[in-house]
Amino acid sequence: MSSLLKRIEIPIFLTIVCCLLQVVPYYFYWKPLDDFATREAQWMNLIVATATFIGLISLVQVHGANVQKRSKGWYFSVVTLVCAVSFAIIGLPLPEYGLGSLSYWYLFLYNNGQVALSQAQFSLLAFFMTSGVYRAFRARNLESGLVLGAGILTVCYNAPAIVATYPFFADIRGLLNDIPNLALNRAVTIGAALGAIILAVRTLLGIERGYLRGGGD
Amino acid sequence: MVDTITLIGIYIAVFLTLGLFTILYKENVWFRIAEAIYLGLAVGYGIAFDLKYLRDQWNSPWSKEPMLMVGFALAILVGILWYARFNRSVFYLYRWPLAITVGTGIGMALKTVIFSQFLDQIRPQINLNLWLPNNPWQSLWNILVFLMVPSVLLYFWFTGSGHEWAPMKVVDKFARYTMMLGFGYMFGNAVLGRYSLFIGRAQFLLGITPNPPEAQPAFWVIAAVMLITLIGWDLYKRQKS
Amino acid sequence: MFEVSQINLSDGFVAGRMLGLVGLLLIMLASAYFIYMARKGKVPKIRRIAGIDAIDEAIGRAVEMGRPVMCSHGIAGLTEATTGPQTIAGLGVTAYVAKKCVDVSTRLMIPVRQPNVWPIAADIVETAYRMAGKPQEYKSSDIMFLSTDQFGFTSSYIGILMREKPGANIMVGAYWAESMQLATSGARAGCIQIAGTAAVAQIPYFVLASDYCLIGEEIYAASAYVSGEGEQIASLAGQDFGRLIAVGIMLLGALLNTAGIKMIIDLWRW
Amino acid sequence: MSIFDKLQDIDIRIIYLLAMISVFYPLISPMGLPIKIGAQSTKWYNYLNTIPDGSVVLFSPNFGASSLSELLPMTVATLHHLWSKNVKVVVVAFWADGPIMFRTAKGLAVPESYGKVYGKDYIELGFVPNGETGMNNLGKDVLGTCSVDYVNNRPTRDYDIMKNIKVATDFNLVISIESGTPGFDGWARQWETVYKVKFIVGCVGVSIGGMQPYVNSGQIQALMPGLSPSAEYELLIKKPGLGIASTDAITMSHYLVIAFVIIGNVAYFLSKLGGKKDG
Repeated sequence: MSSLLKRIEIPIFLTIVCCLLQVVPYYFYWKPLDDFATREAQWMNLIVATATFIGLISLVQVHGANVQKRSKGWYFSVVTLVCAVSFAIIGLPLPEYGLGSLSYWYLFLYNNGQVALSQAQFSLLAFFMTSGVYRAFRARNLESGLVLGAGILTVCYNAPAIVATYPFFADIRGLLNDIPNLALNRAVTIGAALGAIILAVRTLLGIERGYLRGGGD
Repeated sequence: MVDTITLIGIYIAVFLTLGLFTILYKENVWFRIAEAIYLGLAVGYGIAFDLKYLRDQWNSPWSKEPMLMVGFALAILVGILWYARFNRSVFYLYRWPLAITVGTGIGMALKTVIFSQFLDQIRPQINLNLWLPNNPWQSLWNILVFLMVPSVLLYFWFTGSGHEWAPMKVVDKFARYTMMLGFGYMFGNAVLGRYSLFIGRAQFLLGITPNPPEAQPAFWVIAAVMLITLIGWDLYKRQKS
Repeated sequence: MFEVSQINLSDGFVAGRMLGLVGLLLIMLASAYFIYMARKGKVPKIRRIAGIDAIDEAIGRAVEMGRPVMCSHGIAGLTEATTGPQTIAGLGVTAYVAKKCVDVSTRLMIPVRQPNVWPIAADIVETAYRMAGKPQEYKSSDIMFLSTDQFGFTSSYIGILMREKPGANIMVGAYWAESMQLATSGARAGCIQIAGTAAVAQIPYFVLASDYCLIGEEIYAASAYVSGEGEQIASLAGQDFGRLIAVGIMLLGALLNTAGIKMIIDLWRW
Repeated sequence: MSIFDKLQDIDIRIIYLLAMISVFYPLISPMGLPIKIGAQSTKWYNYLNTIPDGSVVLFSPNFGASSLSELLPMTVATLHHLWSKNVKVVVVAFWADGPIMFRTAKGLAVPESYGKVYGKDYIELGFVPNGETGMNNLGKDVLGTCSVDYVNNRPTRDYDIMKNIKVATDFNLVISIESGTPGFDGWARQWETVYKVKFIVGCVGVSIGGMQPYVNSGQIQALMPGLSPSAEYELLIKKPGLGIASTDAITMSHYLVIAFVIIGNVAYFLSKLGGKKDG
C-alpha cells in the first residue's frame, strides 16, 4: 500500500488535473466546470492556509534547540518563541473570548510592534540605496554611464526643489519613462511570460524536478 | 497627555525602530533584540492571520451548504498532509497538497499570462505608428520603441548559435543600452520611494503631527542610550585588545 | 487592452480568447516537439549564461574560505500567477546548489518565507544528502523558516548574513522591495553573489549590487541549464520559438499599421 | 592612497550618518524650499473635482503598514477632497491590513467633521480575500461578497447607503491606493474591462514603471505616484499635511544622493588620470 501511495505519478497526476481544471473552462466555457474551477481555487487557498503551523514547528525546532543547548545567543531565541506564541494566541480568531484582530492587545502589539518594525525595516532601504548609488554608480564605460545618466536625471526630477527651478528635467524624465523604460518593461514581461509557459510544459510533462522530488528521482 | 499604556506603546515602537536602525552601525545586541521580537511577532501574526482567514471562509461561504461543508473538511484533511513532512515513514504524502497547490497555481498562470503578459504587451507594439508627418519627434520616439522591444527580447535568445551572427551583435549592443537606460530610470525612481519611507519613520521619531509628540523625548533618550552603549562597547573592546 | 468580456458567457469556446488559446497551444506544442526531438537525441546547442556558470565558482569560493553557502528561492508562494513559476524556477536552482554543496561537504543554509514551501526546500536538501549516501549529515535546522512577514524575513536574512558571513549568497526567484537590502547586505558581508528575478522592478538592484545577475526569463532557463539534461534544455528552444513569433508579429504589425493596414490587430478580436 | 582613492571609498557609516542628517535636519527646522505643482497631481485633482454630485465612489486602500509612510499622505488628502464633495464613499480593501490603514487615515481626515454620517454617506466593508478573484466576486455581487460591515458587524443591506449599490456598474469611480498585488491590473481586468468602471490609482514611487503602459493606454485615468505628487496635491486642496512636511527632506536627501554620485565619479576619473600620469 505504502509503496503505491509513494509513487511519484500520483502528485504528477494531481498537478495535471488541477492545472487543466483552471485552464480549460477559461477557453471552452461550460458553466458547471467554470464554477467548479472557481471553487477549487478557493479550496486550494484553504489548503495553503492550513500549512501555517509549519512555520511555528520549524521555528520551535530551530530556536527550541538553541534554548535547550544553551548555544550562543539562546536568550534571543527565548524572546522569539515567547513573542511568536503570545501573538498567535492573542490573535486567535475568537472575538467571543476577547481575542482576535480587533482586540485591544492585538492592536497594541500590531501598532507598536509589527507596524513599527516593518516600517523601520522597509525604511532602511533609503540607506542601502544611498550607499549603493555611491558605490555602484560609476561611469566606467558607456553602459554604466547610461545607467548613471538615466538614474541621476530621474533623481533630479524627483527632487521637488530642483524640478521647480529647472522644469526641463520633467521632459527628460518623460522621455526616459516612455521610451527605454517602457521598452524594457514590455520586453522583460513578454520574456517572463514565455518562461512561465515553458516551465508549465516542463512541469506538466513531469521533467521539472526541483519542486516535486526533492531534485532527485 | 496620554495614558501610561499608550506611552509604553510609544516607547516600545521607538525602541524597536531604533533597534533595527542600529544595524547600520554594525551587528549588535540592540539589533538582535529587535530582530528576535520581529521574528516572533511576525510568525505569530502569520498564524493569527491564516486562522482568521480559515474562520472567515468557514463563515462565508463554506458553511452555507452541506456539500461545501464536506469540501471544507476535506481541504483541512488534505492540508494536514503538509505535516507528513515531519514524519520519516509517510513524509512523501506532503507532495499531494503540494501538487494541488502547484497545479492550480500553474493553471491560473497559464490562462492569464498569455493575455496580460504576452498578447496585451504585443498589441501596443503593433499599434505603433512609425510615420507621423506632423509630429516628427513622436515618430522618432515610436521608432525607438519599435526597435528597442524586439532587440531586448532577442537579447535573451538561448539556443542555437544566433548570437555569433554579426548583425545580432549590433542588436545585442542596442538591447544592452536600452536595458541600462531603463534600469537607471527605475533606480532613480526608487531613491524617492525609499526616502519617503524613511522620512515617514523620521516624522514618527520626531513626533511631528499627526504622530504622537511623546515619541520625540523617547527618541532622544533611547537613541542616546543605544549610541553610548554601542560606541562605548567598541572603545572598551579596542582598549582591551 | 482587455477586451475579453467576463459577463454573459455562453457555453462553448469563448470569443476574444481564441488568439490566446492558439498562441498558448503553439508555444506549448513547439516546446513539446523539441523535447520529443531531444529524447531522440537531437539536443539543441545552448548559449552560455554567465550568471549560471558562476554558481559553481561561487560555491568553490565558499569552500576555499571555509564558509557556508546561502541559497534562497525568493519570497513568493507557489500559487500566484506571475510569481509562482518564479518560485518553482528558484527551487530548481536550489536543487542544483544543494547537490553541489553536498558533493563538496559545505554547509548550505536556505531561508524560507512561505510555510508551504518549507517542506519542498527540506525535501530537496535531504534528497541531495541521501543520494550522496550521507543522509545522517542532513540537518533540518539549516532549512530556516524565517517569517511570513516580508520585512520580518528580510531582517532575519540580513541578521544571518552578518553573523554567519556565508561565502556565497545565491538568490533566484521572485523578490520585491527587499531585493536591495538583501543584495547590499550580502555584499557587505563579503559574499560572492548571484541574484536573479523576473520581477522587473527589482532587476536594477540585483544588477548593481550583485556579482552576477540573471535577468527576467534567464531564471526560468536556469534550472533547465544547470540540470544539463537534454529534455530540459530542449524546452528552452520552445521559449525561443515563442520569442520569434512575438518579434515577428511586432515588427510586421507595426509596419503594416504605419501603412494603414489594420489586419493583424483584428486578430485580437478572436 | 591618494585623496581621490579615499573619496572613492568613504566609510559606509559616514554615508549613513549624512543620509540621516539630510532627513532629520529639514524636518526639525523646515527650510521652505520651492515646490512646483506638476502634471500628475493636477490631473488627479481635476479628475476628482469633476466627479458629479451624488456619485458613488469605491475607495480601496490596498496596502499594509510597511508602505504607510509613502501612501498615507495621498490617502488622507484624497479623503479630505472626497469628504468635501457631495459623493458617497464605499471602502473595501483587498489587502488584509487595508481596513486598519483606512482607520489611520480616517483619524486624520475625519468624515464627521465634514458632516458625513456613517452608513449614509460612507461605509467601511472591510477586507475581501483572494485578490483578483475577490475583485471579480465584488463586482458581481456587492452585498453577497461583503455581507456585514467592518465597523458594526451588521448586515450591509440594512444601511441607507447600500440601497442602490448592488453590482460594479453602480459605482462611478474606483480609487485604489496600492503598493502591489492585488492592484491596478486586477481592477483593469475585473472592473474596467468588464463593467467599464473608471479607476484612478495612487501607488508607491517604484511601481510607476510598470503602470506606465496602463496610463498610456488610458485605462488608468489618473496616477498619483509617491510622496512628491502627494505634497503637490495637498497644496492644491489647501490641506497641508505630512506630504508638504516631507518635501524639504526629499529635496535634501536627493541633493545628498546627487552629491555622492558626483564625488564618487569625479574622484574615480581624477584617480584614473593620476594613475596614468604615474604609470
